[in-house]
Amino acid sequence: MLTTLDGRLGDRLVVPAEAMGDTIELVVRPRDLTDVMRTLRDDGALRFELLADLCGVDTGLTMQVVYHLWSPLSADWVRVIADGLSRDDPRVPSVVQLWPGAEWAEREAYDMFGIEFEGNRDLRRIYMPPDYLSFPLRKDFALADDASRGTGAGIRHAEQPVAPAEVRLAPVIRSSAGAGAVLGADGELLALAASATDEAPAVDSGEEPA
Amino acid sequence: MTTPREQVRSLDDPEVMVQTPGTIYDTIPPLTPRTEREAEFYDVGDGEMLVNLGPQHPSTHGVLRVVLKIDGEKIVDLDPVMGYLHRGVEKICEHGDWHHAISNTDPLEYAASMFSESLPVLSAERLLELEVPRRAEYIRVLAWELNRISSHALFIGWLALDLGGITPILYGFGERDEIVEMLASLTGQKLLFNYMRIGGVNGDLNHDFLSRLGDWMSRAGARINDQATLMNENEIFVNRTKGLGVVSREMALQYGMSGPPLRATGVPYDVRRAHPYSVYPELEFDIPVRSDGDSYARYLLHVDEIKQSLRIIDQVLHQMPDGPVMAKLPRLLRVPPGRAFAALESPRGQYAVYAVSDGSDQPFRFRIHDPSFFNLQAVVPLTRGHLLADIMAIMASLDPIMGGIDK
Amino acid sequence: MRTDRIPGLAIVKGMLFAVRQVFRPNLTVRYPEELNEISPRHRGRLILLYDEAGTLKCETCFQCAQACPIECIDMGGVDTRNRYHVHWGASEQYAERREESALRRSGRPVPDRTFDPFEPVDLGPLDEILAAGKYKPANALAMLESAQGVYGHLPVAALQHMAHQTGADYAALYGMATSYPHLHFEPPVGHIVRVCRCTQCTLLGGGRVLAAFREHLGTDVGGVSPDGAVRLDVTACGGTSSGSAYVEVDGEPLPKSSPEDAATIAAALRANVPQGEAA
Amino acid sequence: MSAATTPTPTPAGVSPLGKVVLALLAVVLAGALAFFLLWVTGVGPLAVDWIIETGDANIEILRFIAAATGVLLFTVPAAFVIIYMELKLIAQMNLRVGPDRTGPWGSLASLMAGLKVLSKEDFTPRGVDVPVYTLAPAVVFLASVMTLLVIPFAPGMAGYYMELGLLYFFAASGIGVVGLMMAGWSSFNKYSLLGGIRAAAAVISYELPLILGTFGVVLLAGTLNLGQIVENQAGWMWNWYAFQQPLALIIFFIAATAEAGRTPFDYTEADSELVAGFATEYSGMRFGFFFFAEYVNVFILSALTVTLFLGGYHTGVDIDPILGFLGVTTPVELGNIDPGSLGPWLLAIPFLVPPILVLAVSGLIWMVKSEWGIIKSLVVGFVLTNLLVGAAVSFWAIFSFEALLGLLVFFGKSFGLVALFVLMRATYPRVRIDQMANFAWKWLMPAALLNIFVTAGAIIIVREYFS
Repeated sequence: MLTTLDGRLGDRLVVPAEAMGDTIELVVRPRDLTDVMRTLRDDGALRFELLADLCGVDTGLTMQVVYHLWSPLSADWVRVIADGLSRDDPRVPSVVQLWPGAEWAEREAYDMFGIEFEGNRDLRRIYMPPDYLSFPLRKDFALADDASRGTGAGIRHAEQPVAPAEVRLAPVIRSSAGAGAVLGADGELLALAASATDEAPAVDSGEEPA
Repeated sequence: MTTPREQVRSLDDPEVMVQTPGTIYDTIPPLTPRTEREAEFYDVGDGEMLVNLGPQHPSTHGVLRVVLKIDGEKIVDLDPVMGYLHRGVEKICEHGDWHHAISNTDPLEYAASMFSESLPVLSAERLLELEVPRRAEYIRVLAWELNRISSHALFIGWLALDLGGITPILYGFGERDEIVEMLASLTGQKLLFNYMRIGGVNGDLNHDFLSRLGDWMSRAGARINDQATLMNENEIFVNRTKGLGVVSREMALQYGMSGPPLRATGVPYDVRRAHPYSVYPELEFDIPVRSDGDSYARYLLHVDEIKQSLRIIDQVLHQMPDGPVMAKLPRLLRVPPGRAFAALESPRGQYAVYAVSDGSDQPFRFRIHDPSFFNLQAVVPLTRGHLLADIMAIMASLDPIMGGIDK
Repeated sequence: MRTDRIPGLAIVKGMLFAVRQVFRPNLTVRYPEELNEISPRHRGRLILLYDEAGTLKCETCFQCAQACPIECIDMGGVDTRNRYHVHWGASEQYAERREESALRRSGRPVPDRTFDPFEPVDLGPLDEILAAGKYKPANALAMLESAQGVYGHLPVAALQHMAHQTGADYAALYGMATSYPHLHFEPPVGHIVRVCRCTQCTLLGGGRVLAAFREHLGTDVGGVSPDGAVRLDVTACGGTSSGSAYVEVDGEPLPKSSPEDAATIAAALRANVPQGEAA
Repeated sequence: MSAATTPTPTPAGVSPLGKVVLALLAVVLAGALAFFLLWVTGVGPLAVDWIIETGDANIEILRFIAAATGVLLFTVPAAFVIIYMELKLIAQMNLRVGPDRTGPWGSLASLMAGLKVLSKEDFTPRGVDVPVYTLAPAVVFLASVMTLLVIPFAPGMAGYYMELGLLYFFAASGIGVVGLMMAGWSSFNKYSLLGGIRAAAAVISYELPLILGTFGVVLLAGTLNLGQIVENQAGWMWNWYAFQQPLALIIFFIAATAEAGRTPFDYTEADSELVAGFATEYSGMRFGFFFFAEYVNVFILSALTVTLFLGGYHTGVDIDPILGFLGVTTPVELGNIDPGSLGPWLLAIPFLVPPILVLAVSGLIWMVKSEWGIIKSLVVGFVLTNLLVGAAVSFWAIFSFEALLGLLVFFGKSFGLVALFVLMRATYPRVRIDQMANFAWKWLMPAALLNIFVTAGAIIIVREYFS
């Protein structure tokens, strides 16, 4: 299955497909997400019909949207990671046309991370009340009482877009091609190696605390 | 920093409801539509009426509000509103260590909490590449299958209750209480067991549990057969459920449904066979599949699955090996960095978790995939055009649990 | 028998079945008369253990509050040495609208009656100390010491504000504060008398000296004399006692000590006479 | 006798009991005074004669008023009994115990429910059309209670022997639906609105089969007077119309369940869909009226089924020839012993006979059961004699007063049918409203018409060729 995936999608993969335990991982740029998904679903040899899961991930530096697919032909899940979304305006084409079941999952990702899914007709908050202003699952949304993981200045009101002094950033995209992040001694992100795509903003982490 | 209360008044605030001079046909809630779907839903044609089904309603399996646009008795359109049970479990799991995640995910699928609490356990073990002792694996399968039978017994009861029958729910609770008392003697709790541990289970089988299990096995499933005699061929029940909420194979796959609703359409997708975990490969049991995908097929599927679970329990009890029930773990558990997608077959479908670890003792991202979340989505296309009484039958047959949906 | 061919038969079969159920034994456990036997491994009982002497086996050390995964343990009580009232509450989720949902917070300027027993403290200097320590729980000890330098002792409000700001668990700071002898929770007092209790000093008569002090100062170890002038405490001489039990008054060790001296010193200190003349 | 001395000023703060006693005292004094005045002035006797005379003239009205109040007062305990029976029966069917704390075996559970409902506050929500809202429960309850007037409970005991009894019955029960609609519409709640409109839809589709179902019986009986219909079913069991009109009985029973809103047709207050249907906004005694009306409806419809089809108060066993054979004439006379002639012995009977009987019976028991002590056999003997005497007296009463037997039989049958209603509630799911309407129009109506046609044909053939 690994080879067929590489064959079909070769050019559009940021990192060659990689098997991790019982899942095959593909990292894809957001703009060519739609046709990667279409080939995965419609291609005769792949037939990934069941959208097992769709979720947003905030890696502290970039936003990701992770899709898990299942196909009767392969024993492994396929995990498609649309990486490199900017943190202040994450945009991804929606897969509602391919899987109508993704509508609520995308609504939840929007509600929790603020990821805009273009093409989803009903992108509104699913859990939070309509007049809720912030996105709770983002890394800069500090739980009110857990200051150690949040910013140093104790309670940070969620709305203020203040860059955190030492947000514990440790995105882990560990893959053999060395694209993974290099971790500092106590979990500080020192550098995001080659895998970060061109759009990803260059962020040097040693910023002054606000 | 916070906006003073007067300016931004939340719409859940009772004053908002009181001040707006609403007549019976006023739109609910009088807010500007945010998306075109909402705009299309909230403009009420002539003769149509918006009715709130829930959140406090006798048959919404938890706290779910469905805004129905009805024309007389026929449902024109519906818009489920969720979030009433939202506790932010994923955020809390990110701020507690891996052991905390077990207790936090316990109350997600409260009717079968043995499954939802296994999420962090399976994902951590997969990331740690931890080898769980075989006796612990067998005890886990035993606990899972017992919990599955109790959850199915409840499902059959709720389905009948939503259609108006009183007796099946009490037989269902009779069966469930027996099983749950037995699990209480094993795990210590009756609803939220908190029994699974990373690397094994909390305690070994004890005499009290085994004697109750032996006693129960002799008349296992007796109450459920009682329910079946009351419901299987009962014309009224059959008319109310046959050919209702028909889910085609493509629609089920496209909506990401899993578990009984998916298997009722002919797709033999059961995580225990599709992605074997624990010791399921060594047990032989078959996956009941039906093809006509309506509520009646889903109901019959649950009855078949209970028989399969009984078969599994028999095999597990015969092949139960000896040995420890907990693997050796460091006191401060630091899960190696990586990503894992661990799935297991819960009574309602594929319960999965996408756990990302950054090497610290806390999960970096703990995404919970709840089957009812995807199954409930199918209610919207299924119920359009049906009658008000049908929405109960269809929703009951999809068996949503709001704890898992709202996370 | 095949019941689906004749339309009404299945319904009648169901009704006859229901009538037969009337004669089967009931499942109900009639609670007050019959009791469901609880399995030995039952974890449903929330009980606070008592030891054989009947005293509560809990010294509000907050370990359970810290370990509770859903942080729902709300504990109030007095410290084992009966010194001050302690409160640790549950955290809130997404507490964006703080005013409404922040009643049971710890250490936050919130009018919560469980905070009344201990007096608020000016947290200004403490914030500078915290900023200097970069809010890192790793250098908590330095911060505690400088806090004691500023306030003379470790007030509860300071300890909790520090716990909150650095995010370290209150239990950790509490544990650290109580394990170092030079850190005090009690407000500073005029004089401090410390008697060494190591085996060597006890053999040299330390026990009798301490008994004399206890008797003359009218307080037990760790307490303050009734007029609030002198505090009696224990210390460890580290083997430097020369000939007699090691006694230290306001930090300076006495050349020799005996029960009689103890009486005079105690009287002198209570009369608030500078230590020099008394010796 | 001057006016009674003014009552001494009661001390301030007299206890409530004191107030009650004083009030009673005042009433008694006033009554005595009035009676004395009437007697003295000679007006009294005239007034009494006048009352008796007018009474004779319109005894009918008096009797009707007495019957109506009797019926009204009878319905509430009947509803209590039915509620208790339903609670207990459904619980037993679900392998549960049911109410068993209030009163022996929980028998006072329904009474307590009634008192609780009485004590709850009658809350009128905002936006409600108040006059219609308050009247609705009264209309529903009265509609179901008025119908009891014409049902013959026992040979002489029917509220009112009306010539058009059956027509009156259906007219009165038709008003009930108007009450439901009023409740549904006026309580400014979408669910009640739906419930009310569903009730209207249901009645339209089930009233017709209900009435047409009874035509067969009316054709056979030739009259609408329920008393007469029951009389025609006297004698052996097969004289009952159920055996001559089996199809009509089935149609009638199914339509009756829909009329009473019982499962499988309880969509008017379908709790899983419409929360509580038309009664959502009601609380306190108003809800109590709806609640009782439903159970009284169940009792009435089963009573009507018994009257029309199951031979009302007839036992179904023609005992006259048997009694004739035994030489026992009803009502049973105790021979022609003239009690007066016994003289002093008359006093002895109540004191001597019981102990002799008890000693005889317990002596018998003592001999049979050797291991029992004297005291034990005495006690058992006492209990047994009481039972025997009780049975003898009641047996005599049943056969001497026809009404008593009739009452027992009638209530036996009615409560049997109510038990059938309860059994259906326990085992059936709810029918969807369109399925219910289809069933009514496509199945019940044609069957009822067919039944009428066949009965009419049979009557003509019988009258033409056999008589």
